[in-house]
Amino acid sequence: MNPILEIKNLKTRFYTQDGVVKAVNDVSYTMSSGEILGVVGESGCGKSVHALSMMQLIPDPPGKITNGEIWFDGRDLLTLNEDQMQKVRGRDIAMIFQDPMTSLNPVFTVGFQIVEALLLHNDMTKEEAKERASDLLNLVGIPGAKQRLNDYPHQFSGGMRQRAMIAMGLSCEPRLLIADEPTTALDVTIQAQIIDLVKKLQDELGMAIMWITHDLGVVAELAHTINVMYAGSIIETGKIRNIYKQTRHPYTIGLLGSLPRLDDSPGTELVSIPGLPPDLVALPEGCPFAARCGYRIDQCLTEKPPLVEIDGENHSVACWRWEEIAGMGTK
Amino acid sequence: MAKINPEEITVTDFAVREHRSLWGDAWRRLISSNTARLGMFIVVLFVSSSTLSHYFWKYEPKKDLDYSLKLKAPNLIITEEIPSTHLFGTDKLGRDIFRRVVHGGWNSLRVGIVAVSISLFFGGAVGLMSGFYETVTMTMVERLILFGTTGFLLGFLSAWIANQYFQLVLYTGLGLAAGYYQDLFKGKFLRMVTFSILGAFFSAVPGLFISPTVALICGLWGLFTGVLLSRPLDGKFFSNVMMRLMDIVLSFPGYLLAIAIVAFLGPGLGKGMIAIGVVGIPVYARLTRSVVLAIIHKEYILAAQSVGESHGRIIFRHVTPNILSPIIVQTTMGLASAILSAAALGFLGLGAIPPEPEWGAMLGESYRYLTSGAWWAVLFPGLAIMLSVLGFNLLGDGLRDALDPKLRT
Amino acid sequence: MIRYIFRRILSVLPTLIGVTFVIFMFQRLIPGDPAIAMLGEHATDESIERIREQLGLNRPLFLDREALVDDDIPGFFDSQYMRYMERLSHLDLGDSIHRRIPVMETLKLRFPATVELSLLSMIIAVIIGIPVGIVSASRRNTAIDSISMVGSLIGVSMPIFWLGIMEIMLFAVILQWLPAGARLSTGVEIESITNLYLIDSLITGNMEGFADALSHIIMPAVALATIPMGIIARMTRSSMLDVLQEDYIRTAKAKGLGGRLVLFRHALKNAALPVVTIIGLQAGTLLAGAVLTETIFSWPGIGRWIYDAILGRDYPIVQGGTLLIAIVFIGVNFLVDILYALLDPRIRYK
Amino acid sequence: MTKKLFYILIALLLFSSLVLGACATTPEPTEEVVVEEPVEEVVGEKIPLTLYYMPVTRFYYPSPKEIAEGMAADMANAGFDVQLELAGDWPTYLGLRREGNLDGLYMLGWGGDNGDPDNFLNYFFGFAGADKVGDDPSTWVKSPEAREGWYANTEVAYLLYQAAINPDQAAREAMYQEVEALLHEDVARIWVAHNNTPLVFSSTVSGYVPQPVGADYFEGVVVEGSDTFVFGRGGDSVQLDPAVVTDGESFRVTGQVLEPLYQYEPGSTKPIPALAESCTANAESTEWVCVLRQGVKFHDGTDFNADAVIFNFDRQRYTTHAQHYESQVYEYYEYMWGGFDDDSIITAVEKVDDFTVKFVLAEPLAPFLANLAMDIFAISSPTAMEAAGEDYGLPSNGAVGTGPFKFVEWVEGDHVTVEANVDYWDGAPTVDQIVFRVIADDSARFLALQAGDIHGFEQAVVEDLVTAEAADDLYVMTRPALNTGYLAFSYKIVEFQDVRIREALAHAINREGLIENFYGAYGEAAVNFLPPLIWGHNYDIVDWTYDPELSRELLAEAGFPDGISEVTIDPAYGTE
Repeated sequence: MNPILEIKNLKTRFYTQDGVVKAVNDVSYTMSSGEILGVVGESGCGKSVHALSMMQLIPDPPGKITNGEIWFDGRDLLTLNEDQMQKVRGRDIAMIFQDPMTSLNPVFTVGFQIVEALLLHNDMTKEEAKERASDLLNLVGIPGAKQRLNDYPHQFSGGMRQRAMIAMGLSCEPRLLIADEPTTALDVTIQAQIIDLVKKLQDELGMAIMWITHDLGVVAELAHTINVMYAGSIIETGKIRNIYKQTRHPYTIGLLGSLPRLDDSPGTELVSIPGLPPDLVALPEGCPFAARCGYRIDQCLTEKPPLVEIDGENHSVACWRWEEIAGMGTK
Repeated sequence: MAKINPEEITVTDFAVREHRSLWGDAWRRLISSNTARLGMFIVVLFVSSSTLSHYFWKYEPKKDLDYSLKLKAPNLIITEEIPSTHLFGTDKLGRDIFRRVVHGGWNSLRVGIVAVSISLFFGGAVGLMSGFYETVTMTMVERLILFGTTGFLLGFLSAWIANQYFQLVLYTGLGLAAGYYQDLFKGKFLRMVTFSILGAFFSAVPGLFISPTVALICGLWGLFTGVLLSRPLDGKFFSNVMMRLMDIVLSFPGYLLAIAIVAFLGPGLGKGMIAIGVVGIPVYARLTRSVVLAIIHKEYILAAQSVGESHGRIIFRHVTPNILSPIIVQTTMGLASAILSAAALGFLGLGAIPPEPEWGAMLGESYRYLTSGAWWAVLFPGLAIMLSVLGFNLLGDGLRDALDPKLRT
Repeated sequence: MIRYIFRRILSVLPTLIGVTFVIFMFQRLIPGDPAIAMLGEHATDESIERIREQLGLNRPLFLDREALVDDDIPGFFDSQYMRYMERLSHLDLGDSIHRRIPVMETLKLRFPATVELSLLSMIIAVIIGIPVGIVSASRRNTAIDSISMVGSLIGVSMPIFWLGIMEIMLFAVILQWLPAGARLSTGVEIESITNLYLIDSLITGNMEGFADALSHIIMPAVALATIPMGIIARMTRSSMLDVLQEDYIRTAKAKGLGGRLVLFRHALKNAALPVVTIIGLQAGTLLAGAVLTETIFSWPGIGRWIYDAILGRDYPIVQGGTLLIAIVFIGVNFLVDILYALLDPRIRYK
Repeated sequence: MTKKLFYILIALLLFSSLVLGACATTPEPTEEVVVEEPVEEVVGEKIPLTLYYMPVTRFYYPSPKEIAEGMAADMANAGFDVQLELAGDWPTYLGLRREGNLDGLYMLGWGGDNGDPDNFLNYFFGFAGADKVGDDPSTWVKSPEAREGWYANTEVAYLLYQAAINPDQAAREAMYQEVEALLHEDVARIWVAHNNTPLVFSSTVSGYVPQPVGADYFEGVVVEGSDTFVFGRGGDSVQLDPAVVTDGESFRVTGQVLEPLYQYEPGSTKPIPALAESCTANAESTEWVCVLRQGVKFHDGTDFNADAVIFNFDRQRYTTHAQHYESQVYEYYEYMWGGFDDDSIITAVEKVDDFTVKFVLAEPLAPFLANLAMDIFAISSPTAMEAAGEDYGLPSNGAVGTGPFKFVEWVEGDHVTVEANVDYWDGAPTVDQIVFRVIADDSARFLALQAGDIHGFEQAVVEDLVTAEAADDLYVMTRPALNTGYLAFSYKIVEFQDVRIREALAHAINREGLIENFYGAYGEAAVNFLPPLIWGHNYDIVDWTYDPELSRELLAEAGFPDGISEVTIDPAYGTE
């Protein structure tokens, strides 16, 4: 159980005309090798941004990482310069993105785009690279890989593109694969396939996977651990079991509530979280969720609750009233 | 600590940032950019100076002449030989160049506005309609209009040959019929045959009264017309025809075309405006069409269609407002290029009628005196042209950035 | 690909026909009689009539209705337009009215002059414009960016005739470094192969000829280049910016590609598309600008020649010249489309 | 249901086509639309007082636009609120003027073709082409030659006719002077200026002789340190066959390569023998016998003799002649000798012996020798003409004559080169080669001269001339003026039919200022139509003074006390 990734109070800011967008606020957590971590939250809660910050792919300007450490096998990525970072990207940490439609370069063949990555990080000849590429395509289950190498992205279906993306991500056998909402843009059946694929690959290759999504359902099938993020901070984290069974944070409760469950007795209506997430430019001091929170007390509006571990299984919550909520026993 | 039951809890106001209107946003972005501000400054300076001078600083070019002051370099100090200050010097007829440059602005401004209005109006209309009907299927009325006009136009040849202009009615009728009975007889071929025969009749029969040959020629033409009309013409057809026309205009070098038009209309500022305007039409047509095509599939258009709003209403209520920003940008830049072309025409002596001050013409007159060192007579009108054009371009550039949501960060 | 090219050719044809028609219409609509234009102050009615007769100007424009009324079908079609099309059909541009020289001959002499000028300007515009665009795109919102963008905007706003005059004043009148006009100095001979003097002189290794030709062409070329330069620079920048925001750029970075590779391999090829199109459209601007540039630098090209021909009502020259320009313009843009398709698989495989 | 409708509709249309077709009339064949100026239909239409300015620069108006602006300003200050107008480009302008449709004042001018006054006055005020004296003016008012601006003066016309057929020089001179007097008193036109066209040379050049009429003499040119003389000019030659061209740039070259029987004395307009040793007329001067120079050879080696002369004249005269081409306009022949074939005043050119020819004229023609000396009637080698056929005079062939220079090459639009003819009968020229270089732009030409790229040129901007005069490596030479720039009235305008108004205008224009400003030292105010250079110039005429006050008074007299800005078109005119 050795940690592969350790993030310490990561802060990312965007400096725009409308003011400073506080996208990631003091995010800290660790991730052990071979683990599948689900990062969950509404869109704009900073889950993608914190991942991009790790890869240092934040568009700069306007984005900036203002604070924090990202320890990846003994090195703080934030101290690396661009060249060293480039060696990390793709080889140690690979990333696949939300929209397979736009994430592949339309003017190069899929083969080229995979081979490119291969040649970049391992010293092999073009031929070997081609070989490897077609193996990869086979691996991610694209039939007729050999010929498909010479196809252009627009000749692929959405699902196939995402598979190709995954193949590209896996090409150098990274130790950590970050999947940023990889299935959101795909329809449900394809989603399922992709998820199975990833599971399978994880078994085979055993790399750690960070799966970013707003869809708790997906994570449930996949992840070992879950980070629930809200307004740029982690507000609850823990083993999947704990999160689902002993939900402690009102927001998570909301999230789960708004998720239809098979064991719902017919007629149970879905609870939905009223209102909108706060404006990241003008974050309220105090708990960011307070404004929408059903359990709000005055303290919430003034003091920001810290992330505290509430049991031996590093299940942590950032809420002043988690105990009372525990007492209430949700659902 | 007592349990609290959720019912008691009221959800307070949400901390959501107040949102500005698109235009408000745009304006803020505009004035926040230095270049745009510079552009605005120049434009305002140019517009106000020319307008004010036109109304409040009387100038009678007709009477302006003083041989004793010909081609004097800029001077600020009054001497006995030059009894007046000339900021920009004087020209060959001893006229104060500063004065003429300032008043020349008025002409350039007019040219710009009129020319752009012409291109914008016609180009915009063409582009809007072709873009719209290329994707939205025509209503019966629209189709009748299309077919009717096609028939009418084709009718002209036959009518002219037989010198019987009532044939236009026949052709129009044929067109209308073809438009109305789109699905007459199943089977394209049968329809084609019917209409071609009808067409042949309509133009051959009257022709017969002139001479058999006339009848023959007209008949053939009518045949062709019938065949054409029997095909289901639609918005695509219309759009294609229009765009081809635009291509044709576009494939002539702008100045040459403008020169030809001026040669045709005769010289003078007014004619110049028209020429430049016409040359500009395709640019606007194509732009408008492309932006229309870009938004035509947007949900709000589909929604409007689905609730059965009339096409006219859709065009004006939903399409037009949403394609405004690129048009605005193009118009601003169009003003610039119009001023530039006007100056070019003036330089070639096809611009304003003298002694009206006009920048291009002033250049064209004075550059012959360059070799004898009268740099001022050339420098200042040229600068005026360049700055005013630059001003509009800067402004347009700023507008693009301001109105383009893509660049919002 | 072949089918694509073929379709494009088909779509170009109607435009070409339309162009010939417009050219014909224009010169006939323009008032003023070539006969008078040719004879000048002293013209007598007889000679004017003779010339009109001999130029077929007394035929109807398109079709002769009267001929048809008395059943004369060939007469019906024997019109100025049909004659014109008929000549065009076997590529006969006719002879100049004023100086009975075949238009083709003169074109052979003059067109290369314009081509040389336009080409050089285009080269200047491209080799300066594109790098500037790339740099300011990659250095977005920096001083370099705004400077180069305002600079290119000045380029776009430049009245080239004025710039030309200013160049002459500076380099020919004051400094007297460069000649003010013409293509070559007297006495300098360059044996003509392509009639592009720069190239010919290089081929024949005639260095002093090359230098002379260059000294003559440089000023007009620069003047002509300013506007395209500005436009290209701006277009490069904006399309670069668009592309750099695309997801696949992020992907490329995520793969660990270096900034340069990302910029020049992944971004540039995508950004090239609109730039190429713009360059094609600039061909027109250049040819149009030639009218002015050639006037100022008394450059023996076709721009000024056609302009004079319009004023002199020398129909065959107007026809030939304009047609050529239009064809070149259409041709260039045709090539651009092909290039576009080569660059963009999405079009190629439609 | 709709089908039924359809059939009904069709039937209707068909029926109507039958009916209408039947009652429609067949077109009458002569449906030519006669373009009538709408102006002319309307009775007494008011139009703004307009001054049309020339769209092109001619040597008599160096910069027409600015000159027009100047004149307009003068008029405005004298109470004439004139509108400047550009009627269109040169052909349009000339066309309108031919049809008498430049309704107002307009600028034009005249350059002499030969030294004879007739060539000036008769074209405008005589009535060539119309029936002779005694006819009622309306008949010849219509003939375009007699009709600039609808002006007709029977008295003048009659005098001109007399002068044209009178062999006695002194008598003719008197008549022309009287004509000038009449025109002046009638203020038929406002004569503006004669321009002594300046030529600028590098000081290394000497021996150039500019000619008031006919081509300049290049034979004597000497260029220090160069055996080639490069002459810069504004335009290219049109063709090198003088018989079919009218422009100076063509004659400038043909004048070096070909020679007429007579030529003009260097620096004057007096005809002197060239290829002819002498020409003598009979008593009533209807027959001229010319003795030709012997032993002269064309550049192609063939002999010059009577047959060559006859060939050259017949070729222009007879439309049936093998070398007389449909595609070519022998304009000057028609215009100098009254027409082709049987209309020609020259009824015969007869061979007396190998070196003597006789010209037989239908009627006495006073300016015969002057005409003969025109470049148009220079003698080309018959052999060469036959060889080249229709292409004689084109860049591919050039011209072949007896002149001091031989044609070498013509790169169209760029330059023409001629080389010295070493066995020229009058001794070989002093310069080996002349290059006539085209540099369209005036300033560019001047710069080229300064840069030493050319050795001399014609037509410079006034300001540059000042520079040239000052520079010690340049000098200016002038071509004696044989031209007149003038301002014409359209007599269609009722107001202009009043002599007081015409005179008022004449007094309104400050011609001294104008000339000083636009012609520099090289122009002179025109008092007559005939420049002083030509005999027949009337020195007794007192020029109109520049006197705005006077013109205001005249205007007031004429009934326009507070100026005039609008004029009336006389419906009597223009309806032919």
